[in-house]
Amino acid sequence: MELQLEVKGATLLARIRGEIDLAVADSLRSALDKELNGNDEIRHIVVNMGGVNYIDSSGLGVLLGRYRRVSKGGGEMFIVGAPPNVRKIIEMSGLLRIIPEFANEAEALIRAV
Amino acid sequence: MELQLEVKGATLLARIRGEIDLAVADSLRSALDKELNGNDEIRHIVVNMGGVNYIDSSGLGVLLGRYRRVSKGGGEMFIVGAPPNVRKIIEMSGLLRIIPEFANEAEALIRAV
Amino acid sequence: MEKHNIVKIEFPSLPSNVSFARVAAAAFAAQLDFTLNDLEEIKVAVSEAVTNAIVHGYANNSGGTICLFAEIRKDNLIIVVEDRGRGIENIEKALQPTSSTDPERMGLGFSFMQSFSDTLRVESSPGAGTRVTMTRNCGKKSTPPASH
Amino acid sequence: MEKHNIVKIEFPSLPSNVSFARVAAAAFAAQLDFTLNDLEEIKVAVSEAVTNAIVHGYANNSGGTICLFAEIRKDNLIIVVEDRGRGIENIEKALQPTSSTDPERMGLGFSFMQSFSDTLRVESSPGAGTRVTMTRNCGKKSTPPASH
Ligand SMILES: Nc1ncnc2c1ncn2[C@@H]1O[C@H](COP(=O)(O)OP(=O)(O)O)[C@@H](O)[C@H]1O
Ligand SMILES: Nc1ncnc2c1ncn2[C@@H]1O[C@H](COP(=O)(O)OP(=O)(O)O)[C@@H](O)[C@H]1O
Repeated sequence: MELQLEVKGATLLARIRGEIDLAVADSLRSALDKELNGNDEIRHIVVNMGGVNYIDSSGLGVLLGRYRRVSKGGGEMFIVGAPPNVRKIIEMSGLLRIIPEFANEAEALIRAV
Repeated sequence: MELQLEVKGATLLARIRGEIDLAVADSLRSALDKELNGNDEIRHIVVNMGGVNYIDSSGLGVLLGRYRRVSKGGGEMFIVGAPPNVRKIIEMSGLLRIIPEFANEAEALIRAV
Repeated sequence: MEKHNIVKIEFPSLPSNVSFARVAAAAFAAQLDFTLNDLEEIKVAVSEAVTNAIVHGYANNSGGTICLFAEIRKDNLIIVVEDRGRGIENIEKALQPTSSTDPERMGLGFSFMQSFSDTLRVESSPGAGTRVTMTRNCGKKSTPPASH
Repeated sequence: MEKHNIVKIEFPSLPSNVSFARVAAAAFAAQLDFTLNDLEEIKVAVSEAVTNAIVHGYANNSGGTICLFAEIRKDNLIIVVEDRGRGIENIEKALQPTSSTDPERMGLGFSFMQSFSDTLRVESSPGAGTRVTMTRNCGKKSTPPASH
């Protein structure tokens, strides 16, 4: 897994590539939390999953945890560009009902204000 | 593995796709031999390996066997379009020294007369 | 293609082996005429079972051993994942969706295993370990391929 | 990444398992920083060893069992392929390139195993079986990537 983080105003933009399973869940969780802990301005998260080719419940747990965290602070979380097989897993988990998805980063970033 | 056979004049054109290992060596061998047995006009073989993504010594054995067969009848054998990793294995086996390769079918077919 | 084949894979309870296990299982399953979509689902089901063995069975301790059996019988795939970990007290409860004993998990492991198999059987005894058996027929129509 | 890991894979001597074995071994090896080119080479080396076990060890009889061990120790990959087949009378001779006891084969199996490993060890006793051990360091510079 590769993770690229960028802060745009009040939004943390996380671009993830590769496979999200148990082997990387901890490091993904810590990397995101470290950024959230270190910057009080951040209220929203946009996760670009365009480069993700595998996810299972370990990865969904990380998404749900970060969703809960920003929700508590009144922020929102969005998903961008999940490929069909990854999107199917996220959808089956019910997460798409609480974490809206957008076709591209720009649209998600406009919503996250 | 998928095999497509076409007879062009005195040449058997074999287009192979997929992986050539022990599991398919026998059926590849029989399919080629069946064509050679059934048609006395065929003197040459052109093997298009553009769609082959794996080969090992079981596959090389099939190539060598067919080379020997057409050579006995005064014919020639050519290889076309092997991708880099497949070409490397063929080269390491020494087969490229006796089975010339061409960039495309047309060039090989012109030579096989 | 052969109509009967069985492989046994044994590996330690390391998180990096979740990926190894799902790829190995899918490479084996590919001997049947599963679609790419089917194989993706089989990968998830195997990952969930192996993840549970590591996270719950062995409580994230890397010293445990996990056994994965994959078998082809006619056009059926049978996958068994076994650990000798702490076992499950209440299997019925564990099988309920969103029932997790771990706050950082969603409790969806068994749901995915169920969705992506024709049959799922869980055998477990506390203190002794857990065995999860999933079967999937390759003729069966699967979940429709993912689409946007 | 963990510095020690070992998996054991057991499967019957079926030709379709050559592909399973090489994919499983490569999926395991991918836990080290091997390049795609390295992994392709490892696949060939494993295929050759497993093919030999099926073709020579068990004389193409599907009733045999093959054991594949794959181990990671620091940045070394160790692959062991074992059969309990007919064994090799003269190992030294068998290791010579283009020495095959089968006219439809090229006698290149051991050559590829040698080219694609840092070390190759062959242990065998006639009637009892054969064990091939290959090691490969992932820091080592490999054969240059294939090019046209
Ligand atoms: N191999 C196992 N060993 C022990 N307990 C298990 C095992 N597999 C599952 N469980 C128990 O069943 C519960 C539900 O599992 P699951 O549906 O996969 O959800 P999750 O893994 O997200 O908790 C787990 O929280 C755990 O308590
Ligand atoms: N696992 C094995 N069991 C018995 N004999 C073997 C085994 N592996 C190799 N051999 C012997 O060693 C010879 C050389 O093997 P190899 O270099 O792989 O060439 P090939 O497989 O093309 O014959 C074989 O022809 C066979 O006689």
